[in-house]
Amino acid sequence: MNFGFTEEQELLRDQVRRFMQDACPLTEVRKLMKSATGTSPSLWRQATELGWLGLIIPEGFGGIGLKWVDLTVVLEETGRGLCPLPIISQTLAAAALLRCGSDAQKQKLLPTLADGSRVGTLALYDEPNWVHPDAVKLTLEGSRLKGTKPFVADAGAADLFIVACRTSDELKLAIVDRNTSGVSVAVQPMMDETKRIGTLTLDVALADAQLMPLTTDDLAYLSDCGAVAVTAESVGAAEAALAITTAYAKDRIQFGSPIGKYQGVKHRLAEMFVDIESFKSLSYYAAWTVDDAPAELPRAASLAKAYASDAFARIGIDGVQLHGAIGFTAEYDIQLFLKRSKWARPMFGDSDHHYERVAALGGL
Amino acid sequence: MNFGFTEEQELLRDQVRRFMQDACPLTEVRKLMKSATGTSPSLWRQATELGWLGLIIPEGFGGIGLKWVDLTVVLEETGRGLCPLPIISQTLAAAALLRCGSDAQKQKLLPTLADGSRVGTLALYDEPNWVHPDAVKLTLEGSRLKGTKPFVADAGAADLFIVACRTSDELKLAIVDRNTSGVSVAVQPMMDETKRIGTLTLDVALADAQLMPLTTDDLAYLSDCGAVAVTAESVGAAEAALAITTAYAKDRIQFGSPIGKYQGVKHRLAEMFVDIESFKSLSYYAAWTVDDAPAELPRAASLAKAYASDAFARIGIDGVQLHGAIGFTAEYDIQLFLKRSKWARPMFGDSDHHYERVAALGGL
Amino acid sequence: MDFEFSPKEQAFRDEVRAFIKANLPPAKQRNSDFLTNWLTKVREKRWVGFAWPKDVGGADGSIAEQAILKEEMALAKAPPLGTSFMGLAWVGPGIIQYGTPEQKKRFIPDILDSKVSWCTGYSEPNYGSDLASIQTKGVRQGDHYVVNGQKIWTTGAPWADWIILLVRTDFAPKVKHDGITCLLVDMKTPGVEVRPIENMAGDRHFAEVFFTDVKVPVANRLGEEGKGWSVTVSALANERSSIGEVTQMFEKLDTLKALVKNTRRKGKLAAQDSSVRRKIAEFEVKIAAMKYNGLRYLTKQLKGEPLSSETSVNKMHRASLEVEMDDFAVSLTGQAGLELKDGAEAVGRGKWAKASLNWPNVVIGGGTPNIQRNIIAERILGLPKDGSD
Amino acid sequence: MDFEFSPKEQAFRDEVRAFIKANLPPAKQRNSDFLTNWLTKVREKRWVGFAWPKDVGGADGSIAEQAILKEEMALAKAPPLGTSFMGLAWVGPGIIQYGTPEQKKRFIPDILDSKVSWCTGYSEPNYGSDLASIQTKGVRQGDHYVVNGQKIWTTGAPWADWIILLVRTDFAPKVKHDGITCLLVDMKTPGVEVRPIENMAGDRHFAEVFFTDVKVPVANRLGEEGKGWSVTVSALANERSSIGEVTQMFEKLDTLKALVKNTRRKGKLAAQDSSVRRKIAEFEVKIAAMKYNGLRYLTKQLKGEPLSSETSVNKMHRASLEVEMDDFAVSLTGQAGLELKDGAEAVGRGKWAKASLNWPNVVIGGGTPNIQRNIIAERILGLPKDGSD
Repeated sequence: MNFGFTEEQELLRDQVRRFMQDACPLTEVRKLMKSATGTSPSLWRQATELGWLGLIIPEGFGGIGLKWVDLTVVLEETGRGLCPLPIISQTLAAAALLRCGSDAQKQKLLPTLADGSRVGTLALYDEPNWVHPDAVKLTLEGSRLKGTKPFVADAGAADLFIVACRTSDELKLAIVDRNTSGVSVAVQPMMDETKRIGTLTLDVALADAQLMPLTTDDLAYLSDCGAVAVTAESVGAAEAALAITTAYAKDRIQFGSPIGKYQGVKHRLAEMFVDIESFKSLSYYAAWTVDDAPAELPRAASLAKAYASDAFARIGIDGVQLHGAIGFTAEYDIQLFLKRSKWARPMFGDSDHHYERVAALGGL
Repeated sequence: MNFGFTEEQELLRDQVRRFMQDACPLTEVRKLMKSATGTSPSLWRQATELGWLGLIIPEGFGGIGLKWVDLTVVLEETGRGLCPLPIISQTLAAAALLRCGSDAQKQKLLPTLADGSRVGTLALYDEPNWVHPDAVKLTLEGSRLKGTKPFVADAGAADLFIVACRTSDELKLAIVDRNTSGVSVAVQPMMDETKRIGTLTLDVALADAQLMPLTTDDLAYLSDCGAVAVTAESVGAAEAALAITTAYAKDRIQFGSPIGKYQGVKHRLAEMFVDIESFKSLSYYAAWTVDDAPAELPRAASLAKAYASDAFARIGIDGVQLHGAIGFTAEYDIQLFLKRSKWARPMFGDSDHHYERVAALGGL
Repeated sequence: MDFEFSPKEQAFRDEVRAFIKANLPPAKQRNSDFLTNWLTKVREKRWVGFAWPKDVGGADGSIAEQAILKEEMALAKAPPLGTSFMGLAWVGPGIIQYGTPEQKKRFIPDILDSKVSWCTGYSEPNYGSDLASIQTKGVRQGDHYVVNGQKIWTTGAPWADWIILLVRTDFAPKVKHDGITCLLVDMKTPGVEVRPIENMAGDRHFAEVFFTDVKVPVANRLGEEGKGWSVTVSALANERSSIGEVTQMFEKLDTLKALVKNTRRKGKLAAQDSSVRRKIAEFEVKIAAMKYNGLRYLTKQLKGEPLSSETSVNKMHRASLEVEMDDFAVSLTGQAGLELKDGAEAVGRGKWAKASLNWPNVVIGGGTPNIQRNIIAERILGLPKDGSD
Repeated sequence: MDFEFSPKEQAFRDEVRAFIKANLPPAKQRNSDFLTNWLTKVREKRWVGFAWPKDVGGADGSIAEQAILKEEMALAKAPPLGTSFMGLAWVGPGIIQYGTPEQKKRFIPDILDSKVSWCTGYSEPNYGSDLASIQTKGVRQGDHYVVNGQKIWTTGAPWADWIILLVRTDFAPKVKHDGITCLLVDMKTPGVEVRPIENMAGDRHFAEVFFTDVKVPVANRLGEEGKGWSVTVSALANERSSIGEVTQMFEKLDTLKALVKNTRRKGKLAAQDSSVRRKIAEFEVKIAAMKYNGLRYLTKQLKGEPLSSETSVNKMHRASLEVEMDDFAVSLTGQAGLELKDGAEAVGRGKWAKASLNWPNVVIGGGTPNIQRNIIAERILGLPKDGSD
């Protein structure tokens, strides 16, 4: 029985932390927020060399062949620093290929994701806040994929889009190359500038090699993987928000003492800690189920995301509020975490969705 | 524009306060809690002489002919002291007769309620937590009323039961005298011993003079009157709970200072004040609508009861918790208010019922 | 208890309604000409500074009439009665109470005519809600004060013409709150530098204001030297019933209801989802509570009873509603709700996303909820001070 | 990361399951003979005091095996492994760590054999959570201490045979926590008077205990004179992973689910009401969080890392769940939910109503939620002390 991390995993964590401190501190993140793609080729190259992009891709396909628990370690640390690199999208694209792809498709594409030469993303739903097969609307007529796909994560940086669509009688995943005529991408202005979404406008003919079958189980699996990944980033980001606010509460003197001396402040910080510890535990469990207990994944993912969605959103708001006016300024970092918490809340299901799912899976 | 009380109303308030302090302090209430009927003839006589039982009964029927706003003043103060006298039941029985009774029925019964010679109560619903016409189950076959009526308020003291029932095609109110064969009352053991409910077992033949028509509007009106009355008592009871807990927080020294110095305690007390002030205002508005703006009563009653139900319940629990172990003992009074809050929460609709009603009336 | 107004007050309400009917076109047709025109007309009515004494250009309007005017204007979604907000809210009342005849003559008309906009220089770095610890220095030199120091969170400073400023003229006062002096300063005076502060919504409402050897004529001192504290406090204490605010909250609630009626989520209309209905109803109940709290406090004022700290009750409700209503709107619609103004799928052209980042002062400014809790606990419930205020 | 147990541990789990299968009849058939029999059998297995050293009669069970034993017993809804609860939880470990060979010989076997029940005399009036301020006096006279004073909130005192007592033997210690001595006292000693306290649910679990010239042999002193503080602290610090508790919470959740599946409310099945579903799911998520928090902390222990104050996290979850789950059950069913045991319409024969008044120590006792918040804020987040603990 060992519900903790191995030495290797702790080393990986240190590695990511060093990377974030040296190469991608918040000053750098703020630059990238204003850039066109929202990401940076040089950081991308480093992440590639460190092997994070192919972490869950088997060695046979050019990856490292580790597990989602290892990925969690990476995402927790990149989330802590609001790293804008599209590691989640890259991983979900890989997960989609691994789950639904033919051997040929895997052979062709997984290595290009593992070596970072392609930036992948997975676009499942056409409705903004509905995790359900019926929320896949884009339709494939014969071999022609025509229409728009909204809410595509990391659309600014991605060049390999894996897009859910439907024929008259089944769901499919379409593999779309950014650099083909009939594909255009419009990046949308978002509250959280570290997370670009875009709208894909498509009018392309697809070869069979560009299509993968998608069962509703696959769809649920990929959504759960997304929920696990977002929750892992949220753990790190929430811990950073708590650390920033705690440090402020110790330094900020008002009426003669640090504001952190007053229970109105310190108790709220303690409650943040309780929440973070809790959805952290649930997030580790959920990550573990992906590879080691897939049957438990749906419930585990919903337990974690249900708790994390609302708790992190609350932490984002209270973190800013506990700072007083200063926290409210663009110059201060705490507000970046509030924006991240609002981004994370609905991704792959908000708390309404996941609590209801917990109830249903729990026999109600 | 005057959203306050008149001098007469303030005098009435002082009168009730004096009565509660002199004749019905909590020491007396604790005695009555253990008595068979749960009430006291001598107190009942005093309440009669002070005119509280006929407060809303027109002078023509032996009452004082005041309004529900005046009644609110009385109930707020009796609620403050957890007075077990069945004033609410007496008033609702009168309200039912006034709304649905024939002139003969009014002439016959209202004076006996006004002069306290009868103790009336109104029993509407057969389901414990459903304020809806379908929750009236007891059926009247021809002139025969046979079956049981559960959840009858103040059943221990009442001798005049006004009972909702249904025929094949309509609702009726049956006027049942305790002292007729075929009527038996079983008082049930309840958490709040200041509020006795009982089960009525009936097998009686009713004369026409014992029946009143009951439209669904009448049913809603009487339920709203009940919600207004319960909320008024809750305002007083919640204020008493806050006062007791505040006094304790000032006196109780721990680690060298009164616990009321710490924001963990004082902020919670401040929030209690905010909630009480708020449902107090809503309770006054609702009471005003009964006589002066009946069209606004449904929304007003739901606004007040929705807020009061949950806020008072929370105050009851936190009031005990803020006392620490001592608040948890039978000897201490604060726990009596927790029990009252649990009684008040579902009466004439819990917060789920009233919030949903506010949404519906608000156009959703 | 009654909600009827006296015939005189009712007549006033009719007058206001008639005026609005005659002079307020639908929102779409309100151009800048209209606004100038509107401002002149309400000014002629003496509805700007309506509560102020007649001799300074007000109408000496009763508390009830003030409430009626506020309510009707809010109901009609009318533009403000004047554009010198701080001037009308703080500076005017302060000058009326403490100003010299010259100061009244010089400043009041421009405020009433929306010719001059004001900002208030109270807060300083490191002394957010702790006004008494002001460090900005004012040194008397002949007929001038020379001001050096810095203010922060000065709302409106980027466009204000004048600032009402608290400076310390005595660093060793016997009484803690003495030694502070109130000055009226032209923002164009040499040595005044404004550095706007961008907030998390990308707006620049407030600023840091730096003062370097700024010369302020003694004639522009408001009240006695060293008594600036009382000037400010009485201005801050200038509480009004929250009728107008409440009407705005109800309007916001209506737009929120419109949103849920037009939002599909999880395959059905949001307005049909019972958790959404519950949330909206909770907002409505809270706002209604604010309304009737406000009317109770207004009644106290009408009866001439002093308003104690009860107004903190509605401030706490507003603080939570201002954050929660926008956040709820944003949360309804997932990523679409987070798209900004020109987003392809932006909800309400991004207005909810923007509003959810644009918290008003009641949330973030001086009187934050924790401070309101202390005010209630200490001043109303009589609990011991913990020194945090 | 894995949830597998070692073959040895797995074997132990199988052994426990086999034992339960062989020795634990269905709840209905569990009479008092069964219990006596059960207690003897688990005692033979050395599962009572399972973690205690072999030489005092324990089994020196590993932390993992303790967790397995707790979990399996909880899953099987087995009766307790011993009836001397305080003896097993506090007194035994204290005696093992600080007791003399004679004390071990005299007290430990009776605890393991459920022959002697213990209570703990820590709290005093006016010093609820502030153990260091103990006033009960112990004066050394020859080979006895003479004890005078009063304890309160002594759980189990009405039926306990012995009490582990903290008395002050030095009223002017150099160090604040010195001067307190720990004594083991026979409740039958002349001068010991127990006054049960009725709680709001009508139960009498705890009591006031008065001591008047009570003579306690020095031989019954646990640890050195004046060092009782460390004896207690190490006993209180005797934290265990909350595996057992969590299993009980999950069971309670199951009974709550059964309730909502069988409760009609507002014309439909409660289990179909989305707000009810949401509430139950929130409970489930919190309990699951407790489970995986507990496993993380258990893992730390297995790795030999000391448990810091993290256990406060689960204490806070439990405190709120213990109150909210029962209160929710009661709120579901209106007046019926408030009827007590023999009520005609009582829900679950009044068990929910009763439970909603019968808060465990974690809610009301020493470590109330506010104290847990301070512990987390100060010991983990390093925020300044406010003196309230």
